[in-house]
Amino acid sequence: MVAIIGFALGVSQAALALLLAPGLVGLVRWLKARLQNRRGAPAWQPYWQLAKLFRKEVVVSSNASWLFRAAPFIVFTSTVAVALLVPLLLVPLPFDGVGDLLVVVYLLLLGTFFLSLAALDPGSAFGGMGASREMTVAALAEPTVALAIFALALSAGSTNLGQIVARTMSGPAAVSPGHLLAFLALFIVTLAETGRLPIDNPATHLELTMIHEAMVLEYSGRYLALIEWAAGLKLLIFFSLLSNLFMPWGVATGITASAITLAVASLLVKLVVLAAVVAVLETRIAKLRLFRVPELLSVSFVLALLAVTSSFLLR
Amino acid sequence: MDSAFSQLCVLGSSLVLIFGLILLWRRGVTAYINAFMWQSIVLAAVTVIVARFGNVAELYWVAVCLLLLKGLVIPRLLRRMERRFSAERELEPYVNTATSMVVAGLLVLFGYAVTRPLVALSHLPTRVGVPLAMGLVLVSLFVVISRKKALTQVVGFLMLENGLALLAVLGTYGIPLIVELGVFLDALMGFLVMQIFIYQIHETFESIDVEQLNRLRH
Amino acid sequence: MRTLFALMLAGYALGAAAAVVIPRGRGGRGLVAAGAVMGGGAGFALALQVLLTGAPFVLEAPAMLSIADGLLFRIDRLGALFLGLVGFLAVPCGLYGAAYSEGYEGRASLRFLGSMLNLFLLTMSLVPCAGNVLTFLLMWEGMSLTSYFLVLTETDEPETVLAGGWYLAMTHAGLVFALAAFLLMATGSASTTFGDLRAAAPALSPSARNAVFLLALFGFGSKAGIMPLHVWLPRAHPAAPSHVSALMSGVMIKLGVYGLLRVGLDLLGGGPAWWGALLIGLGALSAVIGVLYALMEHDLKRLLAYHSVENIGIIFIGIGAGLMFQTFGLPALATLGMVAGLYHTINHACFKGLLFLGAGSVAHALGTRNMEEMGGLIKRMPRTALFFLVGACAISALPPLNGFASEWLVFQALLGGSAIPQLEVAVVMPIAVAMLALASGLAAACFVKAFGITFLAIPRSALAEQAHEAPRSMQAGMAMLAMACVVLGLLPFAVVPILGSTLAGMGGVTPAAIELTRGLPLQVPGASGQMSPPLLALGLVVLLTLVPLGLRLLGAERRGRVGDTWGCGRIGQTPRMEYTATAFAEPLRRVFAELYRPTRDLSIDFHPASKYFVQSIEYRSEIHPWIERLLYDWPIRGIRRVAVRVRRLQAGSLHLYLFYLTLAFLVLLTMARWSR
Amino acid sequence: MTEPLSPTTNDLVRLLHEVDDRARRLFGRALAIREVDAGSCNGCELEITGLTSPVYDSERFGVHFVASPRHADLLLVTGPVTRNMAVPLVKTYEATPAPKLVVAVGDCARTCGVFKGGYGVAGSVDQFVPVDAFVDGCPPEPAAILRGILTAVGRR
Repeated sequence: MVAIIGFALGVSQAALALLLAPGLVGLVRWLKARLQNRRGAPAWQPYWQLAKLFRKEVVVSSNASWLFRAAPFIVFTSTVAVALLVPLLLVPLPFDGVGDLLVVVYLLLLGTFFLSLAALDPGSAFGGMGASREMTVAALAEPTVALAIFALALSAGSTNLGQIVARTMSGPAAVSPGHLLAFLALFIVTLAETGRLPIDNPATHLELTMIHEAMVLEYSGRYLALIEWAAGLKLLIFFSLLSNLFMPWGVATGITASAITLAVASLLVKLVVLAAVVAVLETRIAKLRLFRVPELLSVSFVLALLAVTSSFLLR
Repeated sequence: MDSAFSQLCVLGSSLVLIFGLILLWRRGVTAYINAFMWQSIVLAAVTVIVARFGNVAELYWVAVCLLLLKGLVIPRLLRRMERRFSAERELEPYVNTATSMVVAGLLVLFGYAVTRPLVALSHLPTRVGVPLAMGLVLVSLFVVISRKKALTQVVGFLMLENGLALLAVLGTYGIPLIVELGVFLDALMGFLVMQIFIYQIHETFESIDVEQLNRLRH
Repeated sequence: MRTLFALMLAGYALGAAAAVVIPRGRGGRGLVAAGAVMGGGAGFALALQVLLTGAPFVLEAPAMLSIADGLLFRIDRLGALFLGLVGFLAVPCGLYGAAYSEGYEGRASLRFLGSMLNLFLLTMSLVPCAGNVLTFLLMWEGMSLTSYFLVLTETDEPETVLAGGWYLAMTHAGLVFALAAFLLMATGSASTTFGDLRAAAPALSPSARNAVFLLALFGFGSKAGIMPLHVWLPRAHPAAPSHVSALMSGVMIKLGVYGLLRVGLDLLGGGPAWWGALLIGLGALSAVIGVLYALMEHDLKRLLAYHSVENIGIIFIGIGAGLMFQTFGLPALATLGMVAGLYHTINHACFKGLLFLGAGSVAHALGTRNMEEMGGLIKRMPRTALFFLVGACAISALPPLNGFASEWLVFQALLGGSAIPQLEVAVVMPIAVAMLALASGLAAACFVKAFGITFLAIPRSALAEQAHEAPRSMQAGMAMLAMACVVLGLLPFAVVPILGSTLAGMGGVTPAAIELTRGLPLQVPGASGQMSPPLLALGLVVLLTLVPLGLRLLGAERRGRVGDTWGCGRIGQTPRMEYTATAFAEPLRRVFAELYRPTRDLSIDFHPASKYFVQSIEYRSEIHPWIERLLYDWPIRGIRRVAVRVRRLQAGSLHLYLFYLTLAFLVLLTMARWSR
Repeated sequence: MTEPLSPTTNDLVRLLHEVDDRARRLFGRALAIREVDAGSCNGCELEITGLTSPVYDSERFGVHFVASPRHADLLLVTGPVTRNMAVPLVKTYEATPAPKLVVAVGDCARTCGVFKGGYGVAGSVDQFVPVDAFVDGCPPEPAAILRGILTAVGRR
């Protein structure tokens, strides 16, 4: 009986994440617009955009193979699977046993892997360029993510997300300087993985500067909708990872109405705060030259390494 | 009784050594072949003496083999080969006769020095001849090095064989029969190979002067 | 058990004989394949029996060879594991070989290829069965020689002969070290059987044990292809026919790992901490540098060969971690490390074999291995493309497949490193984690390049234009391995306990610690991480069916139209507009430029009229791995210089040589006489 | 400081609300525009970029400029169609998924304007792609462009 409730909660949590994702992207765009003192599209604009895209016709290149059609579904599925594993509201997560932080990272890599392949499929130079850069950034971000996991696992004794969140909530002693450094490292990786400034400009029209956008130039209609939705969900996942792994206060431990509503509220607050930080950041700084990005990623790697060594020393 | 036995052995081995030295002294391949033949005969005699006095039965067989193989068969083959290459006199060897004799002398002395512990160690009456045999081995080695004619080198090599056989007979009353047969087989094989080798040289260089060989290198 | 052993020998012997008797024609090749399949199947069955029952299979045959107490076959669980691996891979490769060797009908002698293949499989299966040093080294040398001849099947290409030269030199150098290790170990023991060596090992002095370990590391490391000794691997594997390079890359280099485990863990029973640290260091180095050079390759099989170096690095990291934990007395984590290494050995055998077979069928269809001339093969070779995709996902450690399961275990083993009391040793673990993560990230990038450029988009050459699907038996071989990748990925909880049991009782690994996982999820002791691949795969499949269903229910637009690829409205698209393998890897080449140090020479010849107009510009940039420049070119040049001087000694005159002879003789005599 | 807003801002706001509810019916509040320069002197482009400026801020009404015609609903074509831009324009039109609209901006688009008869000019936009609305003016004000979009969206 308890398992079914847990299962239902897990699925509903993922459904909530799915619903919130486009809103989050809209929120960031709206905040950026306000900062450029434009009224900007309302936060729920992406929902209209997705609805419209689902009703549009699909134009597929003649060179493309079955992989081009299958990739959006694989990307969407892997991202939703990650949403099932990440603790948004509830800590004793029903799906905790299925996958830990490493599984989350590699599932996202699965999505990037197939998106890059699909970008290569139509045979246009933009797709190749986007795929090559995306995989380079993903490959260079891996060690940072691994070390951040190592730092978290060190203090929590396990890589399972539920345990990490529970351990960090258990008391202020758990929040060591290692956590702060790991947070900063993961924040830079978030910017890299979700294609935000300073690594990649989501609103650019110049194909030569795109990374994520260049890969999806060939997609249209419902495939494009799935990919945009998955990208939004990925942003939400990274934000919730950042918030719940490092600042888990407010995450519900018991299944009571009050705890759940508190959890939802704290989640929304954290998401808004992070969105604001990203929006301010994107308005303030300019895009890095592509071959300066590895330097930024090496900064994040050093931060993660310091996080690990400091949590080693304090053990 | 022993002293007669050892006396005879010393005589035999010194005769064998002298025949070896003839090789250094004389020029002309026929002289070498005769020297080799007589040397083999004397070696067979020494083996018979040791068999008789040391009452080692199988040495008689060894002596018969020696006599047959090295006394008759090989010299006849050598003569046939020598006739084939007609009266090619031994060219000026690397080392003229005088120095080669001096070197031979030194080598015999060295043989003595090297085998002194052996002699001191062994209690056999024939131990006295061992240094002479070692001397022959060294001299025949020197012959092989210093002579230009391939045929002479072959005879030198066969003398080396004789030296070793003598060393074995005097040192330890002969080596087990199997090893002995092995040695004979090796000698025969070596000889055949050299025969072919010499024909080849003759074909390519119209002379069996080994000096020509270094034209092959560059 | 005995019948299975006999069946295995008979199978391979039949295959070899068939190759000699009827080399030409489908019948001959069929028989060769049948021999290999029978031998492999029997070997696999024997291994399973030994693994499950645990009773070692012993076969004495002293009469065969009288020296060093004759041939002795003793298969314990560790040996059975590797025997099973050889048998398991022999079946698909044999099947694959039947059709693949048709390509050699005219060129290389099939009689040679078929017989050598079966002998290679025979000797490779008998290496893990060896009970004493003589049998082990005999089969080891047999394996090296037969694989050398197999590498040389295509002797019409000059670089194959060169590759063969490198391969022979490296393997025999390795053999010398391995032999030295065994001899050093055998000094104290009564006989050279592994049992006696194991008994005599504690009596060895620590410095002797270290010497034995280092010698074994050099000997077996060169066969495994660990970093400084890997140079033969990217040369020999592409030269060999594909099913042979699949066997070599899938299984032969694993016997290097087997040898190291047998000597390091079983006979010596573990050692000081720096052994583990050295293995982890070398492994991490191989993993990163192996994949970096793989990225720069555009010869498909050389790329895969470099990836073998990377995966061997990962295996060494696992085993190194196991050894290190064992030194600090943490049996549970030691088992975890070792099991992670062994599990990755099996997984690598499956997906690397699959990838090489895939690359082979591409080379078979196109006749070239250069990726820059491929493209669009997914439409012309759909099934091969699918199998290659499964292999690519497995090697890039993507979740539902087996590559991820074993890499996850290696990560957990390294994360367990925090339990090591000594700080300066424990710091090795995070660095290894970082390098392992970098290697797996770069591997994913490399296989996007490999799969994308080879199979997707438009064919870049006429060869790729009329490529045709691989024949049925080749597909069967690949299908079997692809199935293995999926099954091994989904059922780790079945495979991992067996792997744990193979190490029971070796070097202080108590059977109690073996109980590694129970039930569906993969529960890790100590590090208590948990993952359940089958549930994960189930979830992914369910979602993958739900999403299109949902779309249809919500009435998403179904209309679709095929148009031209969007290229800013350019008129017509030619293959030259596509991204190439070199272009794909260019950002990473720029990032790791210090490591690659590519040579760049630009030659511009200007138009005679004015210097502003150019007739042609030629840009050439090559990467000569600096490891080879550092560790191999320099000694080779040195040896060559010494050789030239020595040549002067050969003045060519017979007398001179005889003089040397006599001189040596005299010197020896004097030494014997006066050196009392 | 830019010059203060002219008094006609309120009818401008009314206009934008019209675009808003018109667009909703057809494209449900989200309109993706791909701007195609078929040979214009970039005068119209300047005005189009004015659309995304804080003053006109077409973004708030769901009008969004995209990089690829695959993502677009409406093609904003400027300038007379030159010979070498003829085929690309048609290809861009084909690359856009249905339902799609075309708005020809500026006099050149309708009558090749000042470039009429030039050796490089192939013709006006409607000779190559079906045009839903023309926007006159050389260059037309951003408000005029918006009105053009409105008529295109309204008619469909």
